[in-house]
Amino acid sequence: MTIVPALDLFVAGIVLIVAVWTVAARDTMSAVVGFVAYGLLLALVWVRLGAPDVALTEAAIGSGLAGALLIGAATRLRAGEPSVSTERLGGAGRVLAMTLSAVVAAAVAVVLLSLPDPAPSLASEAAANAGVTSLGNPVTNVLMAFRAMDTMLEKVVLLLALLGVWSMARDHAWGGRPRSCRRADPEGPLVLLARVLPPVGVVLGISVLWVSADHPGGAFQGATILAAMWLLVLMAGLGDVPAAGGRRLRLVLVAGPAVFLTVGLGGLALGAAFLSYPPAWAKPVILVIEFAMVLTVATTLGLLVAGPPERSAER
Amino acid sequence: MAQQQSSTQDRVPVRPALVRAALLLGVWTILAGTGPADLLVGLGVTALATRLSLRLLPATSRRYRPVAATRLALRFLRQSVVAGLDVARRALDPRLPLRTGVVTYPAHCRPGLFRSAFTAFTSLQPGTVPIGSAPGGSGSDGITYHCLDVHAPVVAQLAAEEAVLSGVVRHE
Amino acid sequence: MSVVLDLITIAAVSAGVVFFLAGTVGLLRFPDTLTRLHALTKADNLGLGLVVLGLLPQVGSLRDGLKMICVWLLVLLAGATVSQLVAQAARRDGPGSDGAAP
Amino acid sequence: MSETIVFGLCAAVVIGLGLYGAIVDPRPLRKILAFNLLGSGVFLVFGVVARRGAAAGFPGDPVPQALVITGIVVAFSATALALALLLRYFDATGSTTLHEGVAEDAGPDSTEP
Repeated sequence: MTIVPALDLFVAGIVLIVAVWTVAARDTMSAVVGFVAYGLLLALVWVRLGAPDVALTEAAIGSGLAGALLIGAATRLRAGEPSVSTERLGGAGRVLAMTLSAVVAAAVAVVLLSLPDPAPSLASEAAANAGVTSLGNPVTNVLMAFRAMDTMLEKVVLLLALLGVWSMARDHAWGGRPRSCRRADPEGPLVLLARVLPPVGVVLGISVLWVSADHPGGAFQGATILAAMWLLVLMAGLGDVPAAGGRRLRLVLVAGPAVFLTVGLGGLALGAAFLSYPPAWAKPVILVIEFAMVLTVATTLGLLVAGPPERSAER
Repeated sequence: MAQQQSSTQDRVPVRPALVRAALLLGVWTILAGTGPADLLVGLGVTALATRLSLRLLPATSRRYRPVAATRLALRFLRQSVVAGLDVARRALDPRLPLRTGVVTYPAHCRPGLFRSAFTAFTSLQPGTVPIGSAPGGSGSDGITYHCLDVHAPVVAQLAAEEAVLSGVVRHE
Repeated sequence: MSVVLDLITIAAVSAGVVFFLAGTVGLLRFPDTLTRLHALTKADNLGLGLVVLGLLPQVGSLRDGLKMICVWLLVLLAGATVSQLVAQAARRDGPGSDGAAP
Repeated sequence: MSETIVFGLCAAVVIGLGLYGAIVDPRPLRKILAFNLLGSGVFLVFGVVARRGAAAGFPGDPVPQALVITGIVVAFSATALALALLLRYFDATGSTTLHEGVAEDAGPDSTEP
């Protein structure tokens, strides 16, 4: 009919083509590149679904940061790659897997097509209670106020993942620094970018957090931009990753959840519930939590990409 | 970050710092708005970003040249149009008129930040993509370029770009 | 007045799309990685610049316009950097390379 | 609301693809990739449900959208942990598969140049 549904179909088609490529590509690096492209296209889908906050998260974390991680892993695994052709699944197993997957996909499709028609929604509740925090962005409201417990635990999950990654270190590197991601060419094009871009990136990252009170954005998206700037500086060889055993680093890592927890307990102490904010102060309190969080999350994300310690702390 | 340079910055170079801070504050107001609270936070963020900028890219004593910079910007815009038209013409021509090859440009600048800026700049110029350094003749090394048309006066064009750019950015 | 602005938008955005198309055609037709880089950086940068130029008359505020110009400048910076990185990688790994990196 | 149907079906197919890849491909890195695909399909289901719940002037129900943001970050953490495990396994055994005795030719001393 009109141009918009056609555009939706077009986007969905490309998303599916790239998804098939990600699964079917013979070379792992090609598959990873396909996955990054898939994430960027998916961000477009999220915009079409009326979720710009999710679109930003998907582009920044789901595609960008995860892409960097996957490309690094694929590069390192390349040495052992050709030796796997011997143990592919046989024809019968393949058909069985295909049937199973098709059945699951069909079941999901049927469920999605037969959802109840005035759809149940918490949107009106979110709108009705938005005045409590005086934030204009409903998603930030949900993340930071209505379901703040989820967000706090999510920080803890990030930290736990980092602990898991760190514990992959060999004994001699325990508490040390990750493998240097410095590139060979000290005067290469990356160095200029790493000297010019990070200040702009810092302004951009913090502004994404700052505007998230009323506009799309948020602490995670901003933190991802900051982490990317940090990684850029590291990759250009302009700095080194801090040692995992450093006290200051550990302080930064626990600062975000600690502030969050303190505020939560404060709410409990003031007679209201855990993680309840005094209504008059809700907005500033949320911003304080977010600013503390952005530092922790940016550091954690950067360290997750940098990987487990492989060098000793000295040097 | 960039700890190794912090010791060389005993005295804060005031003028470059102010110029950079103004630019970064400008970016902040574009992104975040101009309300009183926005500006208050913006000042803090700008201070942070300016500090980072001075560490990553130490300020030089060279004076700013707005006229030369404007000329460079206008030249860049014009060359961008030429470059786009050039590539589009070659790509859409049924005969695919390409005479690609590698040309070594004997750069006057030594490897360093200025050269990085120069290669970044020329990578957006018509018909050239820098692909690395090459040992040139007579001691000084050159920059190798991949060219769409090796019969075009590539070296003369690059020399002109270098002259214009060195009028604006510091030569090391 | 608004008709003139709309016409400017239509003309500039269409021209931008043409350059994107040309860049994509070049990406498909050009013979090797290094030549394809020309198509991507040059044509797409001009295409994006024209799209931004075309959208400028339509923005509601000065801030939005400046924001779009910032996007264009950042894409230019990224394009200039990434094209060099890809060129170096292509020269290192590609066929006919004259040896390893220094 | 045609976009909920289009992208809903898209989500279903992506889930199927991810599941298939995770079962069929023997390489752990490809399984992680496929699993991420599967997860993003599930997130899309949330997105479709959120979009259908658009009300009160919001383009979608903000609660599932916030859940997806949390989910993307958690999925990233899990991916980082899985990759770290895989790389450590590769360093220890020189093998990129989980089957023993398949790839013994690649030594354990595979370091970056």
